[in-house]
Amino acid sequence: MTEWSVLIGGRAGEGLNKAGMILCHLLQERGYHVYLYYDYPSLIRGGHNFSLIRAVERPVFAHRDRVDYLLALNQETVERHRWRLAEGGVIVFDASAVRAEGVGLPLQTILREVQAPDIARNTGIIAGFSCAAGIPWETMEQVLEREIPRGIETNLAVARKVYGAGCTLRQIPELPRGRRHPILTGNEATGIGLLAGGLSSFIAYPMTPTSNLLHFLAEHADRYRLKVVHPENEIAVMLMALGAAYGGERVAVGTSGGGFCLMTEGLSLAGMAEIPVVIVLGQRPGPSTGLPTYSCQTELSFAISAGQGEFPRLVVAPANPAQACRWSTTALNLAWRYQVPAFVLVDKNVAEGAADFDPGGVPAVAPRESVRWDGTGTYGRYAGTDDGISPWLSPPSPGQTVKVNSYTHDELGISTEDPLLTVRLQEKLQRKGAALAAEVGRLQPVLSTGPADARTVLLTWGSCTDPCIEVAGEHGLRVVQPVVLWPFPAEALRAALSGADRVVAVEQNTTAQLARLAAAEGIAVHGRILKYDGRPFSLEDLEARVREVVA
Amino acid sequence: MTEWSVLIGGRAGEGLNKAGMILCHLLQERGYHVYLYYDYPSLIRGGHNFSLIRAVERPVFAHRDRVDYLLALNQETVERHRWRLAEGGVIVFDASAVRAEGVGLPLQTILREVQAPDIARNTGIIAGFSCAAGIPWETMEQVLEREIPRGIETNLAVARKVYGAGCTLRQIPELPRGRRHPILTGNEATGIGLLAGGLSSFIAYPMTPTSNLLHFLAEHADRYRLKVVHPENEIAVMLMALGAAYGGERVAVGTSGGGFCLMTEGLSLAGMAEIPVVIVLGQRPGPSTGLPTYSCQTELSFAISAGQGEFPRLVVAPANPAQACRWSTTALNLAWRYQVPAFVLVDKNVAEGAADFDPGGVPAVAPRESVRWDGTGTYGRYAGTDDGISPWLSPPSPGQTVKVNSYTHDELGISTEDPLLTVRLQEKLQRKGAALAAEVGRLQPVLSTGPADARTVLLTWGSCTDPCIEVAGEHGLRVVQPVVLWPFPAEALRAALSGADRVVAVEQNTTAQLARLAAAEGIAVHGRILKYDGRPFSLEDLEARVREVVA
Amino acid sequence: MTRTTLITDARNTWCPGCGNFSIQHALKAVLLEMVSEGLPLEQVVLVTGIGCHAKMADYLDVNSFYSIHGRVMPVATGIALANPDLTVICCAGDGDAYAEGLDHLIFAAKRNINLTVIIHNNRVYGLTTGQYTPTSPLGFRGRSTPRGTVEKAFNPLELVLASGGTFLARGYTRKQPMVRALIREAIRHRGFSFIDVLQICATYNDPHEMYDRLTYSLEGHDPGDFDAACRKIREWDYNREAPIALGTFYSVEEPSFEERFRRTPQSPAEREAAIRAHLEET
Amino acid sequence: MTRTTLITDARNTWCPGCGNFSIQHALKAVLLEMVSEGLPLEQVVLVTGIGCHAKMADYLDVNSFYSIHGRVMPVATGIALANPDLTVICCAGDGDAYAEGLDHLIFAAKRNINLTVIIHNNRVYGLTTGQYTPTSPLGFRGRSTPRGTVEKAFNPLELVLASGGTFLARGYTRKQPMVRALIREAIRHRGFSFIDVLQICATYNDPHEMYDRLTYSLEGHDPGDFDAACRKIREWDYNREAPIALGTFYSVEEPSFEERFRRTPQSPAEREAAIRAHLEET
Ligand SMILES: Cc1ncc(C[n+]2csc(CCOP(=O)(O)OP(=O)(O)O)c2C)c(N)n1
Ligand SMILES: Cc1ncc(C[n+]2csc(CCOP(=O)(O)OP(=O)(O)O)c2C)c(N)n1
Ligand code: SF4
Ligand code: SF4
Ligand SMILES: [Mg+2]
Ligand SMILES: [Mg+2]
Repeated sequence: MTEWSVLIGGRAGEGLNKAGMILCHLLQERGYHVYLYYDYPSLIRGGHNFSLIRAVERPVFAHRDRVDYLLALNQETVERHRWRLAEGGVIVFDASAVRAEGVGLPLQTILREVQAPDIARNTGIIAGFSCAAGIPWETMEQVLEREIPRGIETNLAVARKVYGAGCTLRQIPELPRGRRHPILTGNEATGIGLLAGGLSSFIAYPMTPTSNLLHFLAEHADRYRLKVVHPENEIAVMLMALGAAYGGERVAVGTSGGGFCLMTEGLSLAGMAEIPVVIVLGQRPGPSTGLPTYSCQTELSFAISAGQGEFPRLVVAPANPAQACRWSTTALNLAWRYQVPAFVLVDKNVAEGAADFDPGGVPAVAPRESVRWDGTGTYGRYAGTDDGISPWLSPPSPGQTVKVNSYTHDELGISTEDPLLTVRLQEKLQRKGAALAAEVGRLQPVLSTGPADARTVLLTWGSCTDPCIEVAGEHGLRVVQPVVLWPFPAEALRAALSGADRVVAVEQNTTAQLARLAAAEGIAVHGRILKYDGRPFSLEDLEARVREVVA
Repeated sequence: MTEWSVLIGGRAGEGLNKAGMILCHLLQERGYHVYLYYDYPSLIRGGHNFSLIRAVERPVFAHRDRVDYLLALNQETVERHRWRLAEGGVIVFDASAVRAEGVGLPLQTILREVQAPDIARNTGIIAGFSCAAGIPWETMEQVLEREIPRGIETNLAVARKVYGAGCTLRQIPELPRGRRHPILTGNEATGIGLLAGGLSSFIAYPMTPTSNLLHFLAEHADRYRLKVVHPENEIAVMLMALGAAYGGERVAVGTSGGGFCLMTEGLSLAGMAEIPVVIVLGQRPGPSTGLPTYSCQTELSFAISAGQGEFPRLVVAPANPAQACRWSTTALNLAWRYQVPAFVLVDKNVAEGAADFDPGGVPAVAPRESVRWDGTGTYGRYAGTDDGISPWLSPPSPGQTVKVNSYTHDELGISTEDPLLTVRLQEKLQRKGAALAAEVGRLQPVLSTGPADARTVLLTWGSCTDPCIEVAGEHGLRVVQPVVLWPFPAEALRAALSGADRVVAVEQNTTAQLARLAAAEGIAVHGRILKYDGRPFSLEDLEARVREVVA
Repeated sequence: MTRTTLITDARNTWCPGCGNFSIQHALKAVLLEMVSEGLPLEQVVLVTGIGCHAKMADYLDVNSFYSIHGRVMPVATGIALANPDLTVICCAGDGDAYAEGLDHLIFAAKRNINLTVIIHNNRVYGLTTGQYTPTSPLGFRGRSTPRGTVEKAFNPLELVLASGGTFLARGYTRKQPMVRALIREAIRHRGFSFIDVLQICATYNDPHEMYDRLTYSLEGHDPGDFDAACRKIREWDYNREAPIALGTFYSVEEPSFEERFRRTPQSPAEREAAIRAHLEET
Repeated sequence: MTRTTLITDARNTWCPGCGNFSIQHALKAVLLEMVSEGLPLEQVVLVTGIGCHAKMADYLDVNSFYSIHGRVMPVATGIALANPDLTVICCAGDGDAYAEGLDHLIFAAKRNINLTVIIHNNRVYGLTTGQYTPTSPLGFRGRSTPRGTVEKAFNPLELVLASGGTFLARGYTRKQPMVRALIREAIRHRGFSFIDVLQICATYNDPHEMYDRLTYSLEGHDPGDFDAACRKIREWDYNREAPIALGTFYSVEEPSFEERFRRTPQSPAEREAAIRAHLEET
């Protein structure tokens, strides 16, 4: 398999995420599928940032430790990442700032000559890479023109000088390619998925790793006639969202664990009042502030049990942007169908990782409405039904009152403390949960990859999935990924695991939360591969760990 | 077994809780152990309230449906509770307001004669009861004098008139009795337990069912030189508590599910910063506002997984005031020993139920300190140790800085994003959790009652425990109660269940949360007896349900 | 049938003598009046917190969102954002709006969102049986402060004024006709309207003798004059006895928040086209 | 070794030109001064939120509680309650103190608890890459409001004054000596001391040209005069351009909260006796 890895590193504030995206576009133009991992500490300028791009013949969402090209804006990049260099790997660096072997570019001089700003060093390095990798000038020019909104002339001047002086060292061959696709982060794909689900309002308070979902939707609010609101804090976010949903909006919120804590009381209200809302919950390592810009999978148990009392909810955990898009649409639709809160549980790797995205994967826009009131008799917000779903009505509706209530209530929404009505309400919620679980069961909630008769299975979720699939491939293992994590798809999981005699959980946390969930359903997990340093599994990482466990 | 049940009912605001307490005292004077269940809706005046008192030869914490005496201040009480009347049961009622068979007392006339306020109707009814039950006048006089702080003369005048006109109908015989004990609610017993653990600050925002813990500690603050603070909301409660603990206080907070939601972000901070705090979490039926003055057991999963990230914590769930006292002391001591958040997870039945309380059960006051810094070298708040417990120091300490931090941090408490330090921190927390689990294992975290060779076991927790013990007795079943619910005492539980082939979970929720926890540890539960109408199991209730299941 | 009286069948459980009755009557009367003048009743949404005051949601037969303690403002804001044509009325307690959820009150005022906020300011937590609130006077003995509070009350009108509220008034439950007039005025006002109603709590805090003695109606006061509003608002600080003005302190017009979010919903076809175009550009 | 400089070994990651440096220098200088005058350094506790400003906790070699976003005040309050002899200094962001945790700021002021609160008011969320805050001017284009905000900034000094704060001042990071003087004065002040420091954010919000032009030092102003304080505080509303006064607006003495909670701890024996006596009475 032809594949290439490129790392570009430098200081925070030097535009390394953008540079990574440009590299992705260049490599896509060469016919590759691309994946971008962006690694940065929580600060605005000065720390070490890097983008790691992997270009492969088929879609991927995992990185390798080894890189073929190391693009260094500063010495630290070389020192930190030299170990990654594959045999024959090339370092492209700014010779005015870095001492290394390889392609040294006199960027300071060049920038001075064309009076380019410092940030154009990225363009210089990219041009050096393009030249070394044998990417045609026209391709590069076209990508730069598309991707650099301001000062393109100066940038091209820099690129021209660099490119003109260089030569091809390690050709990245062109592959026959299909249609060029947009390159989307998980956040963007989630946004598109929500929009395809009919989103009309988005409310959020900024918090890594979902701030960029807020930024993305705010940026495009006009295009989608979307109401985007950033209120005073997460409590307000959740409660405004519930008010908006009551008023007829299809609404989602975005946050991370700390902000989600503040939403849990509102979540429970959503459960009791039966008001739909989608929560995009981006996981980052805790406890507490932890590592704000890194990744983990520690909020599964929390998302499932958050909020006082017991009420149905949906939790989906996509593995990559494509799944994020599709399942965000589903989450919105199911939330509104069942009048429950629904989580899109992502992690930083999914939320901020990027990949080329097939627009054909965007679900058709056909918002699934709640059951509507048929207009006969007196409307009861909580009218009893077999499946526990009461017809929805938003005010205004002449002659009817729509009463929602956080107290235990009767069918009209009036508070009650009667024991029988209490039981009836609890059982209504349970029936609704059962109906939701039944529908989830029909949605292929558990995905299985690899030989169906493999005796060893990697059981995983979220952003660990794609690395598992790549590694498993080499060992002939099966990979099983529950995409829906609540209602827990026990049956589908049992089916997916049938014939396996060795189930190994692969998760990015310390307690193997998915394994615990499975165990509670009587599904045994025999091994655990856990990682909790905030960084995604690289293929080499995981390969070594898998080899240990399956040995 | 000699036992008696008395119900007194009327309208909210008529002092029925107090009346119930007086009845408890009367019956205690007759030599009985007493239990009080107080049932009231969430309103200040006008709804139906009742106190149900059970008097038995040995300590109990469960009620019967059947009552021997029904004391009715209004007609509603008779209508609602007539079905409870045992054969030969007696209704004592205010004949000026109620039509019934039995002992009708002309309370309106009597009150008018002695110019007593309306509230004295309680005294009248109690006097009627005392007379009918053959409780000597002197006993009653003494109890009234002790328990009625204001207007005792008028009250005695009312009592005298009623008592003088009556006769004994259904004698409650005197039992040989030991020392008179105080009658405490679970809230009060929890408060005493915390005080015995060395509590120096209590911070809370009022919320049923733990408001009375706040009131109790505020009332007695001077006596214990306690700092009691009621801040603007629960977020402030939790964060102030952490600030106070950092500053050297031994501090607890009290709340219920909704307020606890708002504390979860602070909880996670406690986990990361390793700051001890005790959370008295009173369960009441949700979701959301639900039934504020009733009971349930729905916050077990939530308490265990609340807060972003993974960190050790302690959860104890006492079954009655005696356990509440003892385990509150333990919770405080373990929180400070391990620098973790610790929950005293009560339910409304435990918190507001009352029983006679043996002062001998109050643990000795010997506050267990954290490991103290030995004063050598530079102090590191998070210094590495084998058991993960770093020596504690509160400022001021000359020449040293005490730095606590919500970010992933190094041993000195300075933020880091380094992957190796991240792993070290996570593993330190895990080691601390393991040390805590080991100590818990030595504390008899699982209590077992009944024949050790019984094949059928009722597995239960919290306020369901005592009803289970009474019912199991008649069927020769074993009852197993994990008092510590986290770290989950899987080994002790397995030991307690050994030889059982039928484990039936008895819980007051819809999903059998304890059963789920057990299942996650591979401990099978074969049946479930669940109740979710907010009311405690009566013995008859539970008896019938148990008979169905064990049949 | 209940539609003409605006009262549901729910059993009323306020204590005898409670000031909430007065607010209920006033609000009901205003709504009936406005309905008779052409306001479609279904356009009205009542949002309440949790507390004695909040039972209004059960008692009034209008659309309602019986929310949670402290969160009346964000819920109401969401409703107004969803549909700016609704008449959103908030009944909040002083515990609700001044303690648990004070920040939301300030931000609602800052945004000048079109809500009518009625604070049932009984200066006590009623439903949780009598603890002090932020407007309880210094030294107030409640169940959490049996020796008396050691912090002064704040003046909520001062805070809301500093936050940008565009309509500020004070009422008193024993002056029901004025409460009614104020509610009417507040609903009419486009933007954030705030009425602090001094409410008698018959069970836990009943300073009616003091209120009866010290309250007076604002007269000759220009509600467009910010400085005059400040002066009148500061006359009484909620701690010491002083003349207590009732009426409208301040009323000015400013753009309101929800209007900036009016949108015609996008049809599925339009949405699909928008997504396609967007992805093509990306 | 680091003790004499008060700077830890942590790597400083503020952007070049960031106003936080100025506050750090000022605070460090004041502490060194006070230490040289006899304040035991170990009595100082620094509490921060989360944000660029909050890194102060890593950088200053003093006791510190690096807390969470928005919760500086309750943490600091708890510390002051635990030990009223500590000198508790809060470095909070405007996102921190004016948005996420505004209620706590108001209640800290209401209680007049003895804290020194320094708000690093860069009028933007720095660490989360440039969204508007409650003091960003109307129309501010941040990443969550790319078309500009539709709500006016509020004036935090007005709010804190209305809440009962007893020391209110404003500084500006490009006037470092004054910031230093204000911090010193604020620490000396017994009670709630609040300094809104206009801080340059070099990356996301740098109005230094405007500040340089419009700021002036309060002179001849009597900080004991409430009305004068009001007037001066209102001169600039954080939205439109107007003269921006720097200095101490208001300073009065009032009883402080934590002093009411001073207690000699109870020994185990005393506690045991107290419990025994209590249960005997019950
Ligand atoms: C988060 C949360 N904390 C505490 C409570 C308990 N609680 C219910 S009502 C209330 C106070 C009510 O006071 P107020 O808002 O003044 O209303 P009032 O009863 O006086 O009308 C409290 C603290 C709650 N429901 N939710
Ligand atoms: C509950 C919560 N919500 C959101 C965040 C993300 N967050 C971190 S810092 C910050 C804003 C910081 O702004 P400010 O307080 O003004 O500090 P600055 O960076 O400008 O100094 C936010 C929103 C968080 N850490 N916690
Ligand atoms: S407690 Fe007070 S506010 Fe509540 S209903 Fe009774 S009188 Fe009214
Ligand atoms: S982003 Fe702004 S506030 Fe943060 S360090 Fe950079 S200049 Fe300073
Ligand atoms: Mg109130
Ligand atoms: Mg800021």
